[in-house]
Amino acid sequence: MKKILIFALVALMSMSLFCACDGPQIDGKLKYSFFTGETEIFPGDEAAVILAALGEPKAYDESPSCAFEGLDKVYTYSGFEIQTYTEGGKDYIYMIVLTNDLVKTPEGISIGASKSAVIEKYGDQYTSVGDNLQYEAENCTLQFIFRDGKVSSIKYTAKV
Amino acid sequence: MSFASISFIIFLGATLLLYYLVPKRAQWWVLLAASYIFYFAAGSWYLPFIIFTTLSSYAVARLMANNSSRESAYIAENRENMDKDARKAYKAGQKKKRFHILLVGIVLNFGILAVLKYTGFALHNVNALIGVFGGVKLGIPSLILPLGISFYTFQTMGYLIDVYRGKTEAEKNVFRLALFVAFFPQLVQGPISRHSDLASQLYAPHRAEWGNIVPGMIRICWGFFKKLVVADTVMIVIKEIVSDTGKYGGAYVLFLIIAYSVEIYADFTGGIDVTIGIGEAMGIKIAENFNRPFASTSTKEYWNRWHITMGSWFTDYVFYPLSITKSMQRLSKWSRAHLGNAVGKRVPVYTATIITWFLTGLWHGASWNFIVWGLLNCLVILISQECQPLYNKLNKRFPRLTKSTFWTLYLRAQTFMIMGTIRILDVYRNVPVTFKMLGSIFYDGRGWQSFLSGGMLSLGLDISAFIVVAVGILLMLAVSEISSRGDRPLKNRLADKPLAAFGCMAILIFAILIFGSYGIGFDASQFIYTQF
Amino acid sequence: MEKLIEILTDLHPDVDFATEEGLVDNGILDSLDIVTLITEINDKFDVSIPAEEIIPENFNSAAALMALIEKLDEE
Amino acid sequence: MIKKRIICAVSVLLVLAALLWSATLVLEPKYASQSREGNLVAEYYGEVDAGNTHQVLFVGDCEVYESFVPAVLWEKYGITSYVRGSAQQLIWQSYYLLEEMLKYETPEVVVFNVLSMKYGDPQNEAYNRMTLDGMRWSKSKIGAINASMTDEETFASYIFTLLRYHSRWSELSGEDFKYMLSRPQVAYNGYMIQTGIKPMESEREGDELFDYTLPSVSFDYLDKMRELCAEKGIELVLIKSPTNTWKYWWYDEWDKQICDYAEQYGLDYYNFIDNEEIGIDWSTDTYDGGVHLNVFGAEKMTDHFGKLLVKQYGLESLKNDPDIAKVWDKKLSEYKTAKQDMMEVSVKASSSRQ
Repeated sequence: MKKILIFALVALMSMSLFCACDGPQIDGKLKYSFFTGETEIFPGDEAAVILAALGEPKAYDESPSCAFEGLDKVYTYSGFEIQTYTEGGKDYIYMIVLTNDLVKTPEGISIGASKSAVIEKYGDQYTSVGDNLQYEAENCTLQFIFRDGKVSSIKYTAKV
Repeated sequence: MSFASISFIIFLGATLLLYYLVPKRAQWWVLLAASYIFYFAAGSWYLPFIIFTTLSSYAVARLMANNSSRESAYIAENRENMDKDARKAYKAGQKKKRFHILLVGIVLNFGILAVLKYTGFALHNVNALIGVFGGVKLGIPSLILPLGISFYTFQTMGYLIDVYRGKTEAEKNVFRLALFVAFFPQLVQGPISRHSDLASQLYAPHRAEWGNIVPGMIRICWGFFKKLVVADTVMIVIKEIVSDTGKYGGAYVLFLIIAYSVEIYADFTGGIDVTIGIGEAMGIKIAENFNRPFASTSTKEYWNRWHITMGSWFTDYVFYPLSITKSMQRLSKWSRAHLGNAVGKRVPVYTATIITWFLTGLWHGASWNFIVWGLLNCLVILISQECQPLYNKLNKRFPRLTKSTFWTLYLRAQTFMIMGTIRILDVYRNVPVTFKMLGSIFYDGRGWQSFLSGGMLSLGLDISAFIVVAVGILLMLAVSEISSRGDRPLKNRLADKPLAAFGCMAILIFAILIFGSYGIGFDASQFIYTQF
Repeated sequence: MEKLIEILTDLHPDVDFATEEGLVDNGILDSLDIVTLITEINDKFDVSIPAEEIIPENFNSAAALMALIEKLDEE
Repeated sequence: MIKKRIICAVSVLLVLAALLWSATLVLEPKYASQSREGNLVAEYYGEVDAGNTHQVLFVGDCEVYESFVPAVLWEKYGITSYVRGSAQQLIWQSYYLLEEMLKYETPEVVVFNVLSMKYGDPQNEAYNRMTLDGMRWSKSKIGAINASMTDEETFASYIFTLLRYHSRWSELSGEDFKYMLSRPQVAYNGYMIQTGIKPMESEREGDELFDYTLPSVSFDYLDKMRELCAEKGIELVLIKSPTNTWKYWWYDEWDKQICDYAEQYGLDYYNFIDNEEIGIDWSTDTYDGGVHLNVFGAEKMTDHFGKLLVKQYGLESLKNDPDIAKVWDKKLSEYKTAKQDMMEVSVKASSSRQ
């Protein structure tokens, strides 16, 4: 009887070896990201590494806040823009805006797509204003803005 | 409503005031009302669970008590026409009945705990198995886990077993039992009290006495000081180190071991200080849960000094019953016959120890981290048990050395480091990561280099914060040392001199308000902290 | 009684069990010792000590332990 | 025995209270060398205590306290005014500040800058603090706090600011002791002088928005502001300051909603963006690349607005009133000296940089 118990214990312990690989808290949370080349960008991530990987932007603008030192910065690349914000001395990705149809989201939507194409890829869990669609994820909101029935702008905004 | 919040302080003040203002007979009603308000504020969804535990335990204990009194009455009535054997057989029969009643109570209540706390964990493991063998993975429901359910369930089950064993009276008044189950100071984090110690104190009338209220308040302040000034400050460093396992290896892990030991000591003993202090201010003596744990010279001793009420719960209600069950004794006999006396003697003890520690680990949390943590503790205890003859020899060979203060300090440090090392299973994500990080102490030269070149100051605390923590640690050491010497606790000695007592409280409150890690400024996600 | 002292001395050779009256209270016997002890006693005296009897009062001295064994033997 | 205990308790309590009170004074941020905007809201009480009243009151965010110069309104038009602006002042804060001011005085015109209409939720704890901490306790302050608190904030930390600022103990500087009892003056009747020049270079416009509807809560407070003014017979004037950079972009869709509102309730609304009559030169009249006006831009804006006040609302010059003139001439000369000083400093700074 006790042998069975010990045996069971050993079995349990050995099971732990592969269970522990991803831990008991499996990350089942929905996150949206944007892929460009080799770089995957999650809104809310620290900006330094990503900006270094993306190389020299086509254009750069910055804007100070009302009273504080930190700057909001926008880096323009071909096909998309990245806006950052400053917190605790570090820059973080605040917004990714897709600006032309040379790039698309990992799910395959680009500027010019139709509303039904977006809903087909992203599902019907959206909120909408007029034609525009908004999807919520754990790390950001993803917005599709339409003009004349076609996507005219795609925006990832980090949840701060 | 966590202890360290303004609303709790106000709630506590109001409760105390009311407690001493109402007629003495009604005092325990105030406690019951306060406890339910406290629990309701924590989450209205929790109430049905604690009420179920209360009602089911009430019924089970009453049934057992009724059975007992029927038994005595029957025996008294039939004393003449029953011989000894008949009486014995009758008694055994009744006891078996009571045991079945007890079993129903225990299965019901631990069943709830198991389902709420461990379903997710169990399903994850099943899914992992399915993942290995292929198949459809199961959905994992998200269940609510009532606050303090592990603590109140254990305390209440202890009560049932004590009633069964005849160690305490079954409660006749269901509201009184409700108070015992839900007594708010110890609801969230223990201690796990025994019914025979605590219950009568809860219902007894208490006069407002200087000698209770003032030492109680000092202890509450001291608990908050430990928690807010030391524990929560150190927590910032711990979170940072754990957040980036790639960056913080080597010396950082060693530092983490020490930091986490300090954090959990200050946090847990601080919380218990608040609990016991509240009890004391009400004239209720709650069981001590710690006895200078870091002064332990061995792991076994450590577990007699750390989280005492939990340890003794497992010893009395799991370890002993388990190790003397018939099957365990049979196992012992069998192994004696087949494996020799030395092994046979150990089999029941070791089996029971391993199971007990497995359950202790599981009790701490539904994850493999805690189970491995429990089993490692068990391993250390069993190894040192086996090494006992070696120690004895050492004592004989070098009596001067082993009696010296140096040796004691060495053993304390060794115990501290062993326990600290095992304990970091609490903080890392999973078991492999923990072992990888422990390994990195020995090979991660980059981590050592970064740490030694001032990396400690890049963990989120500046030098002044470290100084505050250091002062806090010294204070804790001093208080613990002074308390262990006198005949009475330090706070009671302080209470003799009103000026010293109030002065001490004022200093603690001032220190907490200024140096405590609370509020927005300490939230790293707030940019204002760096901007002002 | 001698048989009992023998078992005890086997556990802790350096303790004088005839006189010591605080085996549990003074921390000489820990829970592991107690279980070992019970196993031995059950074996050698042919009794079975139930869980509710495992209280410090019954294990503090050899005499108390002997009394417990005798009581259980009688029942 | 009991007497002794009570005496001990009371005296220790008093000492503790005194200690905590002085700690609060030291630990509160002084906004002296950094984030000076934090002192703006409290400076108004200097006017109240001196018994000064005003013909025009401005409320709003940085677009008022960097765009309107009361000293210049006096110099050119003899109009008395006060700018109760603060950094990222949200509309409910503007409303409560106005409500508070109207308890002290009744101006002829109240001016509100509409940029903050775009925010419908509490935004940022740091800005909340800079606007709210400076208010004296009143029903208006309580209302403002309740309307502004973000999730992480507690009301208690506004009453006992030590709960908020205690962690500053490790970064105290001489400034914190120097300005413990009285804060440095940062503005001139609410106008903060900025003499730097950083031309607007970016041609960038605001992003397309998901939703252009201004939050309904903003209109609720605008309603309240309008009703408050109507009750007291005050003219409420809506304006949009001329600045318009990508981050604080003013969309045509928003403008239309404000225009509709103004029309519906018979209010005047002036959008000064692209108004050439003002004469703003974006290469010289901004200190931060077009987000805010500098003193040169602000004086032009003020001049233009003064004309409007006289023409449209018939505000009369008070220069003939000797009491008022005495006070305001002093204000004017203080402003001019300060402006001169700052210009010299910034000239020196820029020449030393070369």
